Amino acid sequence: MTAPAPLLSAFRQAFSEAWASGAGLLLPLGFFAGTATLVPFTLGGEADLLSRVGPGILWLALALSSMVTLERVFQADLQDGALDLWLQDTGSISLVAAIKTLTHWLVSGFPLVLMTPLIGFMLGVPAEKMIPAMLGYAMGGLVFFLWGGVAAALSASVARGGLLIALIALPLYVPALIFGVQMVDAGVDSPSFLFLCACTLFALGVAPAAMGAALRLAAE
Amino acid sequence: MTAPAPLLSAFRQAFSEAWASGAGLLLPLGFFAGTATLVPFTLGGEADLLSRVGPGILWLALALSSMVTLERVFQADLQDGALDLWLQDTGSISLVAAIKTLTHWLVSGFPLVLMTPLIGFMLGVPAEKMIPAMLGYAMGGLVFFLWGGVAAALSASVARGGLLIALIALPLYVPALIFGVQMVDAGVDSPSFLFLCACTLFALGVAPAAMGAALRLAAE
Amino acid sequence: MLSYLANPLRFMRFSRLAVPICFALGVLMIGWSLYNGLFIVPPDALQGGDLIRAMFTHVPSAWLSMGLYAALAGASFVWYIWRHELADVAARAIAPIGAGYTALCFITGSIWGQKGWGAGWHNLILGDSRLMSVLVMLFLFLGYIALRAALETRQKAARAAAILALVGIVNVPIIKVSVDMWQTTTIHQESSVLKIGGSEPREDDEGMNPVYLQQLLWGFGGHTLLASAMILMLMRAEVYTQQAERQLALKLEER
Amino acid sequence: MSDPVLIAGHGLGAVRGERVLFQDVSLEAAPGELILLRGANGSGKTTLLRQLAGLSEPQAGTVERTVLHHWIGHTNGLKAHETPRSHLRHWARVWGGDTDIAAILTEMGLKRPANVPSRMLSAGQKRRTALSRLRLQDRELWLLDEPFNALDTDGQARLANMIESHRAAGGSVIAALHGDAPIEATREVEL
Amino acid sequence: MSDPVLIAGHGLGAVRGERVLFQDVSLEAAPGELILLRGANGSGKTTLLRQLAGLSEPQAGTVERTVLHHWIGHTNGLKAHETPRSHLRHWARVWGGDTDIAAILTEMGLKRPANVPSRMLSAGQKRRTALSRLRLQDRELWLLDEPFNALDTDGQARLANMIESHRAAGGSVIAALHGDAPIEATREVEL
Ligand code: HEM
Ligand SMILES: Nc1ncnc2c1ncn2[C@@H]1O[C@H](COP(=O)(O)OP(=O)(O)OP(=O)(O)O)[C@@H](O)[C@H]1O
Ligand SMILES: Nc1ncnc2c1ncn2[C@@H]1O[C@H](COP(=O)(O)OP(=O)(O)OP(=O)(O)O)[C@@H](O)[C@H]1O
Ligand SMILES: [Mg+2]
Ligand SMILES: [Mg+2]
Repeated sequence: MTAPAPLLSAFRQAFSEAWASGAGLLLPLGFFAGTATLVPFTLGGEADLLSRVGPGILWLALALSSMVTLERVFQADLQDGALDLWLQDTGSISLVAAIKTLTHWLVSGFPLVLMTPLIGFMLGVPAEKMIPAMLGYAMGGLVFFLWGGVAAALSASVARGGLLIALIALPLYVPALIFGVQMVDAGVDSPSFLFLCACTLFALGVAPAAMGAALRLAAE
Repeated sequence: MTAPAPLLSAFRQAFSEAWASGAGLLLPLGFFAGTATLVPFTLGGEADLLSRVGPGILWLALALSSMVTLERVFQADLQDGALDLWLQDTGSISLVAAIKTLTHWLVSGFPLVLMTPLIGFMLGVPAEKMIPAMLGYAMGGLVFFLWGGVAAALSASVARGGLLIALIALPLYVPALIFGVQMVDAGVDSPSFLFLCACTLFALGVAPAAMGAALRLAAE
Repeated sequence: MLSYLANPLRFMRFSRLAVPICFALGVLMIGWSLYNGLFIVPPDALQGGDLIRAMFTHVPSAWLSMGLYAALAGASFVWYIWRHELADVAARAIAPIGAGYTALCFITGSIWGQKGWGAGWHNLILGDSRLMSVLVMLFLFLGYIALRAALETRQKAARAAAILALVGIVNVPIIKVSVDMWQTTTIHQESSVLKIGGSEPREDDEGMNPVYLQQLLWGFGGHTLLASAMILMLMRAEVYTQQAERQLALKLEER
Repeated sequence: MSDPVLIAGHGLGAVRGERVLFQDVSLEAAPGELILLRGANGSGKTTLLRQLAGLSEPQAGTVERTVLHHWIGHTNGLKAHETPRSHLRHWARVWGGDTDIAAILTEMGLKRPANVPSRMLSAGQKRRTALSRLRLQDRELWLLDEPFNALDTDGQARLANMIESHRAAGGSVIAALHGDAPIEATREVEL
Repeated sequence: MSDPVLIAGHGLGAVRGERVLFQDVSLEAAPGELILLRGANGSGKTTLLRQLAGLSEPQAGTVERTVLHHWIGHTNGLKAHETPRSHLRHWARVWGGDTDIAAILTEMGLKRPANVPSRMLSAGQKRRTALSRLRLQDRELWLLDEPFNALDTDGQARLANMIESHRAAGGSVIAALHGDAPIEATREVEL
């Protein structure tokens, strides 16, 4: 199970699952563009406000997409019995869970990074902030999806865990959020960037084990 | 089926479903409070910015909660066969669907209205805007949940419709969002309020039929 | 005419001729309007000088995007009520073309606005209700396409998409009246060709200069024909695909 | 009384994925009859039953139902948070009429797990809960999709009894079934 | 070779909601044996099987497994978007080894729906897909929870055959079952 082959096929399965649930990449792109579109309405469209607030709101969109995407992933595994199959070999369910969340990040979170230049341009973000912003969204997104995965695994055995996931995940998101936002302003050579890296590494180190434990519990 | 008894029990069932999926009312309250707390982090906490942006962000939280809540409702009905039971009597599935979404609004959307004074106070919203804001959140939330229900019903037969629901629902939310935001600024005696009422009435009139049709389709 | 064409055979016969004719005429008319619009008509001081030349693409695509959405909803309605297979084929073909024209409207408008509305215009894109409502329509088209792609069987996809198209029709009037109604939330100009929004004519309102109007109408006619040609072409492709699928299924059945 | 047919399907047909699943199937059920749908896995029994129940539109043919019916599908229709008792109470309310739910639960052997949420129930207990709906209201026509699945021997005997007494009372049953029927059928329809 | 036991459970017990479901259950399976778990609905067969499979921790007792096993539960383990072919290909990859998936599909009567997403499959076709996993890799121990459910007569015969030849090859099977077994068991465990 620690051989690459099973993990690769876990990736393939998760990828086709994420892809099959809609029109592939179109959907996440549409989602981020859609959220970016909603924002100005809620702010009344004062231009100066927008360029200050816009990038922050995209962080919210990212957090949202991680929760909406992951809500069902583990619950479905539990209900259709696929979780039992993963568990039956003593190998590492943690790794499989990590692969699954990372795959979903790739399909549903990473597109924001690709769209950052476009949306940022529309929101009037200065060009020199684009690279830090993209880096921030990429790493922050990773953290969001990993902790979101933990929350989803924890609430997998609750009938409909939507808001519960949100409630569990939000506090876990905060550190990455703070440093991510700061980093976009302060640039890649700031301490915020180092802290963001630390957040990411920490999530990468801890979240898989937590997911694994939560999933074992859910299958009981 | 048009008698009140079935609708009342549809309400009861949906209510206990919504309630059972977490800690009842605590969850939605926590969710809105959580989002409201996250906001300052993304904005860097400038007080003046906050009071201008805060109420708008709560609109986003409302939209989000409608989607997260409704995503699973109809899909679960489809998967566990409850939808077949509702459909088997020729009566009106539309009414049942409407009751279900309205119940979920009551549990997951309406709490925002209750919290508005508190959150508004925290964000520094002037007192005279409180009543329009509460009205706006109440009616806007209704519209969001109704259209969100349509989106959820339409994507019920898609494996995991998360982002798809968002993409379908977001454009439908926009009119109510525009008028709702304007109304908070302009007060209850403004034309925006009338337009918001019109949006709500329109959603109340059209969404149930659309949900009904979509659910019939999903059961095929 | 429409009910005559509802028969797939007749449709195929008609469209085989119509596609090349519409295509050729459309390209000619667009070319004529672009030639005149880009090189012949004088620049307009009020509308950002040479930038007014974007109008000959912008306004036709703006009208077409709304028109195509209405057509999408119409076809969906016909399919939903009478189950004319061809209406669904049409709806399916209209969606990508409509999305394309909506995007074109947005892009040309942006180019126009870059100078016309001065520096910092891009901040306005997201704050302007007219512009936003065009974006919203783009998302309606995209949502429609995504929903169709997500459902496996054609019957299901057709019905679900039809429901969405009919529900989304609310946004068309909102786009149309957005300029006229909320002067405060947009700096986009009012309708000067067609006055449907119902705003009171202003004193200084002389309507559009005929020099521009003429080219505009050529462009509009041309784009309408071109869009029709593209839609008919997609419809033909879809009809052929369905036939091929049916034959393939028969072949498989025999084995 | 000329023709006491409870349900009649004429020339029914279904197409799935460009393939004709079945066509020109006609069947009728009169009071007291038990009609079994037979056929291999994937031959279209469920599809036909759903058409008869009005859950999906026949691609060809028509269905006439003159009475109300009960539907028991492959899925049980239980929500994850529902207990057997709350499930039955819910549908009793929806359908009106006052039935003694405690009695039904006892009769169906669900007394012990009556208050356990369905996600913790065993497969057979879920099936029994679904079948208890048949008791909630007298409906002349029962449409059952592999109703004996997941039941233990006692449960199967009990269901066979229920069907028998339903028929004796003038009801009619259409059921999809694999293997030997624990009950004698009026007619079999082969798909 | 002293004791070729493939799996042994000693003094197993389970508590569910303040109630002792079973206790002090011990069983062993040696090569060639078929052990049937019997008991009424809700008596704990599934619970016991999950303990044997290592899916849940026994509240009392221990389980020793010396070999790999296949698990077929009440649920089939199919994802909604998966087709029979993609499901088998996926698990073949995970478990390694190169099996001829097309051959398995044909053998299990899944050739026609091989490319239909599982949410459109019939109940029996889903079950057949799950059972096909048994063919993907040779594992000595099979743990099956009501494996004959939803299968048609042909499918049941085929599964009985599979079990027979698995036993003949030195494999061992523990299965929960209701009603008559279409196959002779070494031993029955009553819960
Ligand atoms: C992203 C930017 C823009 C978008 C999305 C947009 C969208 C639209 C739409 C939807 C229409 C059709 C309106 C109707 O028929 O009532 C339209 C018409 C028009 N637009 Fe724009 N527009 C944009 C920018 C601009 C700019 C910057 C200008 C010029 C300053 C402009 C000038 C016009 C004109 C002249 C019409 C024709 C109005 C009429 O008489 O109907 N647009 N635009
Ligand atoms: N989109 C599709 N493409 C191809 N085949 C399809 C599609 N949708 C459904 N099918 C096929 O239609 C059939 C549906 O059969 P149905 O569920 O009615 O079978 P059944 O007789 O109830 O079988 P079982 O005994 O297994 O329950 C299956 O063979 C399935 O593979
Ligand atoms: N939290 C709980 N409270 C009370 N009882 C519970 C709880 N969780 C599970 N149970 C009971 O535990 C038992 C689980 O049984 P299990 O699923 O193992 O039965 P089974 O023998 O497989 O039955 P079947 O033949 O129906 O599949 C059921 O009787 C169920 O009602
Ligand atoms: Mg079936
Ligand atoms: Mg069991």
